[in-house]
Amino acid sequence: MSEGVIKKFMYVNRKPPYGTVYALESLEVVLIGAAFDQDVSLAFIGDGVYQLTAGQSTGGIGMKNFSPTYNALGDYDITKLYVEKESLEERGLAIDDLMEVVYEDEDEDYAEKPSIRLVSRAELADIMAEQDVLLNF
Amino acid sequence: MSEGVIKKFMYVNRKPPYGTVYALESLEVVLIGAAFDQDVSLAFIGDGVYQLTAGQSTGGIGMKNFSPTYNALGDYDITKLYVEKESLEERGLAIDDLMEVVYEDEDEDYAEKPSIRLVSRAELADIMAEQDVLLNF
Amino acid sequence: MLHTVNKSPFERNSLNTCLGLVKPGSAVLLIEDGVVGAIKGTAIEDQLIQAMQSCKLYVLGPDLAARGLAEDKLLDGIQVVDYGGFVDLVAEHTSVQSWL
Amino acid sequence: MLHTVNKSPFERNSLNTCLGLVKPGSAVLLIEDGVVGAIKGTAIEDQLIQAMQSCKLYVLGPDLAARGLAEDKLLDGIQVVDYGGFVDLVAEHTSVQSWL
Amino acid sequence: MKFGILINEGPYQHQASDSAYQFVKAALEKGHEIFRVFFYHDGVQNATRLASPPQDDRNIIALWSALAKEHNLDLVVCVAAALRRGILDENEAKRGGKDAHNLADGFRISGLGQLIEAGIQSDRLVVFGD
Amino acid sequence: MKFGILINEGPYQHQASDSAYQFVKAALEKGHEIFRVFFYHDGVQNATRLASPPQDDRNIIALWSALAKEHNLDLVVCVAAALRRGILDENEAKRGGKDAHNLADGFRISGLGQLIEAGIQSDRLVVFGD
Repeated sequence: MSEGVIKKFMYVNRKPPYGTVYALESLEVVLIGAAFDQDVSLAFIGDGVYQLTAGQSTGGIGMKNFSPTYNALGDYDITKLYVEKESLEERGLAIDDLMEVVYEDEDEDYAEKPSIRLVSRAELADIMAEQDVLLNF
Repeated sequence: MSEGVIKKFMYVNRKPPYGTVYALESLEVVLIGAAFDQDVSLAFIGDGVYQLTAGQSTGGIGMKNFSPTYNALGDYDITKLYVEKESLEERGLAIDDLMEVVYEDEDEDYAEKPSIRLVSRAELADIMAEQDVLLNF
Repeated sequence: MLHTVNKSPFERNSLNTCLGLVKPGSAVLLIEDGVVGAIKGTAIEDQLIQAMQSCKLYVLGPDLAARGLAEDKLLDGIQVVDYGGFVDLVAEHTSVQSWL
Repeated sequence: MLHTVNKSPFERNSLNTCLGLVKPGSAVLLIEDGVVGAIKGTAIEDQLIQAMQSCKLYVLGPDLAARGLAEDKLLDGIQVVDYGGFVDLVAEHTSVQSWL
Repeated sequence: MKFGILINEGPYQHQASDSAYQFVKAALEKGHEIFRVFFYHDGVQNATRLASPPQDDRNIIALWSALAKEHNLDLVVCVAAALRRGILDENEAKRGGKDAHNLADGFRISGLGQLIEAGIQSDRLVVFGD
Repeated sequence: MKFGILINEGPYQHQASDSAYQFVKAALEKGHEIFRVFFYHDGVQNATRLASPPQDDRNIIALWSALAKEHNLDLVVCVAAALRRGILDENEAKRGGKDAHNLADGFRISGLGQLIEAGIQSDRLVVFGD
């Protein structure tokens, strides 16, 4: 179907979870898209960083907590979750406030490695500029 | 239907026209609400001030220009359109950039008077605090 | 008067606009995505501390929990309410302004 | 790279986030409610003048006209395009980032 | 106390309808009366009976229908907003020459006057939206 | 050049669908190809045939249907988003045991893979939303 073409896909996440559906439906595309063998990464910018906070508990608002799904991404070879450092800081958050998201590195005897990569705004700008397809939700 | 109760209704407008439907549908409620003989006012705060700009021309975006409707509000005894001064200034606008919206004052031999009242943030806060029902779109 | 704010103060100016128009003695309740403003150490912390000198600040607990923000992270002085508390706040104040 | 921004910079931080992440030589196109940022004398004027030192700034004319903002009010250096010009901008740049 | 509720957004896309539902449930539990829930703008999308959310997700529309039945709630959908967006009862479908209708149980379609009336008759009006 | 288009918002509430329509029309006039228009999130609401906007307003859904017919456009509605929000074709209505369907002419319901494919096959993907 993809005829051997490999493009760089980036999913740009900028909204908190639950207040709107974008975070959940973004994750649904990411999972489906995994079957296409493209070079996939996720960016969490601005309020998008709240999608990765640890300890989400949605019983009180009557919604499903979909945050465990981020940890399943590694099984689909989606291992690049870029989180903008400045966005965390502005929000009073640190990397420790986020979930641990890991993947098993096939090339290194399935060693567990972190999927979340803390990057500066300048680094993220460079990564973004390299993308072919940017999906914004 | 209203059994003689007169409440202060304020329609709070904070979004530019056309980018979203809120401005148009807010106007629809205001017009319907006019039949209920309540004490009605409209507030234009933040980007809501763009709803009143003069010279709106929507041919290029394929939408209906509904801005002339504001001038019909006077016929429905809706004569209080509060525009926050600070919001205009922040946006590089002055009162001259807005439409002229007028009404005929029955008590003064139908003299034409301006409906738009430029108020400071502090004055608007006072007016808001007096309202019974605030409708936000 | 009760003001509700349901937008993140980092992405939208709803809370800022609200705080510019609240009268002393009013209450502000953060709900939905608005709750993210309620924690310590954010870029808007000073603005909230200032606001609390004349108004009461509340945050909806269930929305806070959903976004993984523990109550021990809250800025001092902000009170947590549940939906029942939201209802009580509406009942206690004579009018409600929702800063959507 | 082409960046589009469709939100008012006075109510949302989309444009601000965009300008923090654009690389020199990129283009930024303001559309829909985003066009209101393009005029002279606003609170974000300096930020745009600064941005134009390394990027090109465009605004969608039909959206500007709809909001009653005449082209003579535009900040110097911002270019007006129509939908055809929007299409050309997309074609000229190798990727598009929509700051929704 | 008597509450009126206004919902401006559709289900799922925004939390507005969920928040309103939780608020109304809590208000009823505290013995308050809900004068009316009015659905405006995309809020009218809360009234389609054709939605089938995933099994593991909440069904917002069914929740409203059930709450309305249990507490005899008046759920009113704005007719102008509904026609614009394709929410129809049998009657409106017939009038508009449409071959199907989709209004869910427990909702009724009516005019914007019902919203103003809710503002007048209720002790408080609470707005949920985006 | 080949363009893919993604629309994340419903008609009327946001300008997204209008902007996308104007963009697609301009692209076709310039001789570009539209690989696919994909409707996701509330964007699926652009595909109901039950909408009847006021006479003096544009009918966004009819505009898309007409453009699709004229230029043989592939208008694809995400099945998961559509089921969640009550947009159904005859087939999905049957499968879900629903008594009506509402998909407009010229649209088809399919999976999210169609969006990824549009990203791969198109030279550019342009997103319209809120």
